[in-house]
Amino acid sequence: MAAERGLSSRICEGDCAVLKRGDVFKAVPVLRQRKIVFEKQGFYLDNAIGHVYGTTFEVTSDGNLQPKRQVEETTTETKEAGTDNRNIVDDGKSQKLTHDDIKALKDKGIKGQEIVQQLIENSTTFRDKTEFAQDKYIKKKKKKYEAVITIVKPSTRILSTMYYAREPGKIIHLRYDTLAQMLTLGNVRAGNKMIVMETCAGLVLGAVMERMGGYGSIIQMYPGGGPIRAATSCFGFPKAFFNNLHEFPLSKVDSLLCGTLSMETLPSEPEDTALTEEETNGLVDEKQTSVQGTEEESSAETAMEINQTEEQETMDINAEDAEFKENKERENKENVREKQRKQWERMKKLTEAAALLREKNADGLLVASKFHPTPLLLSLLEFVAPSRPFVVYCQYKEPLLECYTKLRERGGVVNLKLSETWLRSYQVLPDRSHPKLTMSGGGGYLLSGITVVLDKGKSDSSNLEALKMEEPSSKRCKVQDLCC
Amino acid sequence: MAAERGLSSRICEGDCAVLKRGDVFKAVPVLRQRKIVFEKQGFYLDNAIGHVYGTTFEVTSDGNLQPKRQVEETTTETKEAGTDNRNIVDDGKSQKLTHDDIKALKDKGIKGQEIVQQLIENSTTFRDKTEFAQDKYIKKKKKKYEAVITIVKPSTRILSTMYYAREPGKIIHLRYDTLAQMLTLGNVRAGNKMIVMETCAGLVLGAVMERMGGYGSIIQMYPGGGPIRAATSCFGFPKAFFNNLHEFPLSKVDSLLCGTLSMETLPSEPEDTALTEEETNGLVDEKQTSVQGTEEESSAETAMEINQTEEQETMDINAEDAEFKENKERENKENVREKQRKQWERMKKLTEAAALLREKNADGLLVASKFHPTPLLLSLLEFVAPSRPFVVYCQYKEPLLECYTKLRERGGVVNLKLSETWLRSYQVLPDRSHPKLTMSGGGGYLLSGITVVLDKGKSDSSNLEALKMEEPSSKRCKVQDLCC
Amino acid sequence: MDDRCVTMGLGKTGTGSGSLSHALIRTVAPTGHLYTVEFHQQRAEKAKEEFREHGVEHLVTVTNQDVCKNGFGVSDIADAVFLDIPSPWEAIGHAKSALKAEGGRICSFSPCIEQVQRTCLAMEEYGFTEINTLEILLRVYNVRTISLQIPDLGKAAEDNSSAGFDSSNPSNQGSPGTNLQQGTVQFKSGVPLREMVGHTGYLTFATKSLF
Amino acid sequence: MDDRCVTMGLGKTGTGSGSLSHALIRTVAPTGHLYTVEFHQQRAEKAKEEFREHGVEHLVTVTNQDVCKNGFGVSDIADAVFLDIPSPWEAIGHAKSALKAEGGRICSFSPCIEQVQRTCLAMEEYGFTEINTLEILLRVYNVRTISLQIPDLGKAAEDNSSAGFDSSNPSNQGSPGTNLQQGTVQFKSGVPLREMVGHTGYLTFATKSLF
Repeated sequence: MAAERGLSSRICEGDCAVLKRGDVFKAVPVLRQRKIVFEKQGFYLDNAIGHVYGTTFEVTSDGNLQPKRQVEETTTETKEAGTDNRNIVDDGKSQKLTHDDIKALKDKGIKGQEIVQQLIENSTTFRDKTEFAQDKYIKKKKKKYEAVITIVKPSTRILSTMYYAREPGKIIHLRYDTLAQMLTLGNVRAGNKMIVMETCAGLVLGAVMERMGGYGSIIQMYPGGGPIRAATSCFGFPKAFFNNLHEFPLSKVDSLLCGTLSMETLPSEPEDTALTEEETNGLVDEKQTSVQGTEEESSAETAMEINQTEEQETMDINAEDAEFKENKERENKENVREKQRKQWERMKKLTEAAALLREKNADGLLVASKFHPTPLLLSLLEFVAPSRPFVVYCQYKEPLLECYTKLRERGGVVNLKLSETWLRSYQVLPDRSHPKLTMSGGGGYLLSGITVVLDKGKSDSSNLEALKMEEPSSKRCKVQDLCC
Repeated sequence: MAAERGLSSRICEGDCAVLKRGDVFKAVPVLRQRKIVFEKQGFYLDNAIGHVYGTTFEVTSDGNLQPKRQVEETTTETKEAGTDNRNIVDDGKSQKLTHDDIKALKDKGIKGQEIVQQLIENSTTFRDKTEFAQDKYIKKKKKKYEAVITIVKPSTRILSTMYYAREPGKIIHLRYDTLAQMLTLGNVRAGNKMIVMETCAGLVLGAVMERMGGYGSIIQMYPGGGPIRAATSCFGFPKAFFNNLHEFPLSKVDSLLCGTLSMETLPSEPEDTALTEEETNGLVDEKQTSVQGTEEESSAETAMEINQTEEQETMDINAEDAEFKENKERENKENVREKQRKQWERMKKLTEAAALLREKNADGLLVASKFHPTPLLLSLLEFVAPSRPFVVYCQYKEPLLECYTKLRERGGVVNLKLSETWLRSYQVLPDRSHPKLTMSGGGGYLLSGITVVLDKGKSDSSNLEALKMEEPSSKRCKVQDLCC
Repeated sequence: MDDRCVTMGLGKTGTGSGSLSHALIRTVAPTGHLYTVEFHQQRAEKAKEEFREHGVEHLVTVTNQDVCKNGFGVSDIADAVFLDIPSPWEAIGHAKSALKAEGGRICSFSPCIEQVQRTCLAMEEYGFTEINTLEILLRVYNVRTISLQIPDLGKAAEDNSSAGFDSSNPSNQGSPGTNLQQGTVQFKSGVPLREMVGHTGYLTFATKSLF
Repeated sequence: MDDRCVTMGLGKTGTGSGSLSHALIRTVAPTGHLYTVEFHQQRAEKAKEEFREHGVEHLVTVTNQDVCKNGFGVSDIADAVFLDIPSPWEAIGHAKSALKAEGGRICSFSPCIEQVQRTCLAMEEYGFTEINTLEILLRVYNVRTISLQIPDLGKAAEDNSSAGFDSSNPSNQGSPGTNLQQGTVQFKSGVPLREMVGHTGYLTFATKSLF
């Protein structure tokens, strides 16, 4: 397994790989004879198969990938920088190469790097520009004419960066540093029993699974028909990682808590199953419950390349089906039995998840959803053992203020902390170091805390007292720190 | 006037001066034979009188100030730094000088700088410390044993820094950079007619007065009995600056707006004045209306040295009064006339302020108060001309969210912007540059905007539309930028 | 953050786009004056033209020269000097002579930390005190009405007593939200922009002392 | 932010107080291993003792040596290296050999920008790519109930119709506040601490590439 997760395993057909160009990432399925479009360039991944992850390729003029041994930096020796730009007069005529010249170079098969060099040599103002301006110029041109792509193995770091940059809405704007904070504050580690409730396309789930490395168990709470795991499937986890991944519908949480969930009695055999109306109600169709199925379902949720694969696979299966038209009758019978078996499996899984929750001894709870956090917290904390961490992410601060207040009223939690992280990226270059000129305005907010034994017999007045105590909260937090 | 406001005018008896030691400021009155306690040191300012502002003094052992020509830096040549601290074992015995030794040095009249040097020479671990640790050590010791004080002339920069550090509650935590933003966003400049509503001890008023340099007019809106100007008086503005400073009670704003304020008819002579019940009601007693008087009143609001002066002055006056006991009768008569005259003046000032407001042509509005900003804004904006800026400070974000919404509903404003500034201080030292290790958590929030002609006949539906338009506000803001 | 109330002169280098110059003119008017030095001839001309157009030419003197080599063209006149040039450390000496003999303040704006480091060294060398480097970032919020869904936890009708979110109580004390329609909570939020200006530059302030 | 799912080795220098070491051990357990180098002998001993006490000694190897001179004592074994030492640039070469031949990631923590500058240069020199310097600041809010007074503008009783603040309407749509008593508005606010940690250090990440 270690080898499988190492940085340098080989790129295989069917993998989910991440393309990288500069700071831009894109997750794609590795398939033969499928054209990929990335950063306005179309190419085939065929030649990449068999190479190790981390390899950098150049796109050839016929749209194939060719490994590039060394990423040469544009030689800084050619630079002869002016000290300032007082002599530069912008007349729009500084570049002697015309568009046609450049096109001709490209058609001749001249590589991007050489084109950039030619552009520099033909710029009348380049030498007069300051070093700073020269670098800007080179970068801009490099980006335009050089087509260098690195294929990397997906990981939490890469996928969370990619989602935040490309599709922040899919992960409710959960920034990567905030996700890292969640994993730390939530004490996520191998062997834990974690409850995860997220609507981040499965990214948080994936991060938790990666951190746990296949040890321990995870119960994913999901709204609606089934869990969304589009991002989870991008990680390319080994099958074994899914053995201890369970899911439980949010819509059954209250009945589970009240003891009215009536599925404890699992039918012994699939064929005997006669599901009561109550039990089937609200259950989703098969596509959405098994792990395999949810990956298909969830892929529809993402705009990434990956979903095209799945569609194709589905089509292939349909084609096969067509060949067996004549066996329809027999098949139907089998289909019914198959359906029953799957239903039974689904029931079994649901029962297992319910049993895990019912133990009320989870080691942690992570929430990162589009829903109002308060009702989620108030219910899901019931399943967490005392003295365990919980972390709630919300894109907005206001709901967490309310959640904070409700949790104080409820009791059973200490060390409540509402926080936000500021992320600054730096340019570090000789004589030109400074924070980057744009930064992310917000990475969302976290409310974290630690569970303690909730005295159910606690009087309302003591809860009120806890509420009152809230005010000098800086002082109180210190006391709580001592308590736990 | 230029000379009077220059950096180098002489320290005069009766001035309000600011003491500076390192980053610590304290405003004090310059008086002879009055002991000042600053940073745990007691001394007299007598010797400072006549020196120019900006002079640095050393405190002598008898508590007098002695001008110090050059602030020598502890010579860096003596430093012989270790590269790391691996060899340092903390046994609490690294300093060979005992407390008694140090006391003996002090008693001998040895200056602080020399004591620090002796401490360094007698530290067994100093040479092994890293340069970083050495600097820390020197700074700590310098602060303890060297007593160097600079006397500076008050200014917005110095007073806002001082208040934020010493008494942030008095200025509702308005940080100096936020104040600077207010002056800029409010387009405060000479010749303007500004409305200022603040509960920042008069600091915002002072900043506005400084920026306007005596040109233009200011109407200060005040809650309660009278305007608080403790901080304003610390600036030491020339008397002329107060000629165009007006004040108007908040409690009369609504009646002024409704036209029910009945003081337009100013009595022609003080003696004739027979104030109606309605007019005197809510007016404050004389101590609180004249500029002189408010300085006395407001000084009670501040914990700074300055109030002690005023008290003393008051006592002296009382003592004088006692001498004239026998003339009581005649005095009483005069007192009555004096009172009438003052009342008349007060009425005159109030009438003037009301007239200025009634013109509804103020060039800007600054609000920085402990009150909910919404009702203030909705009323005070009535007095501002179209196409003028307004800025509201609030320590909390939430009331400004509401204020934003109400202003949108009201209409008549564009370019609404809710903002906050982050302030980072840097340590810039050879090989040891980094942001300072502590920073201010928050400087408060600003809501700013620009007034436009408010169409009073505007239908509710168009207001509603404005409200709906709010949502894609980033886009709309751009449109507004073009409008104004 | 400037000590001047009425300034007799204020030196500025790097006239640039002119927006800062206008802000400074506005601040020193009507009795002060701004001296600004711009080494780029085209820009110096354009600035002069703009000042004329805006009717503030009597408040400002534009000089076209290299401040690092030739200084400000004035001495012992300024209450404050503002530098916005690539190598401010080369102009610190000139700035010192432009400032009044009795003292004044200097502020230098630089995007890179290395410029700040050299500038601080130069300031120290020329005897400036209270050298202080700051960075100020403006964070703007959009005010939005946000709707958050209440999750369906399958609460049974008879089960209202269980610990949970009492969504049917609109006047919920302390709750920032209001239930507009069943199943959602609405509230106002100040939402940071997705991208903000992360850095413009460092501001280094210092005092020219009396002695 | 670390690529390892299961790590075979992770080098760390500057064992320090041990809290980061414990966090790393927790992350690599149960199949990974942490190699940590501490040059201060007392501290190395203390760390070993602590790891024993906490029952994690099988997951960690503590070496007492100078990583800048002697390296990590392991090679071609680590998925990631974390440096928290005064001169990380002197250890970049050693870090490279400690990392697996097929590649890995490095992270260096330094409080000062000059350390970062030298470290970045060293990383580039040793062929590291994706060199990226970040700073992360935690901003903690206290949740408080705030009461703001409604100012007395002298509103006459008959004057309720004028534009103004309708304080008598508690279910004011969109209003975050609730009127508890006459004349004040109450609301919950997330108030930043007066002083926060303004800086701990810069984090510089880089990738050791295949070639």
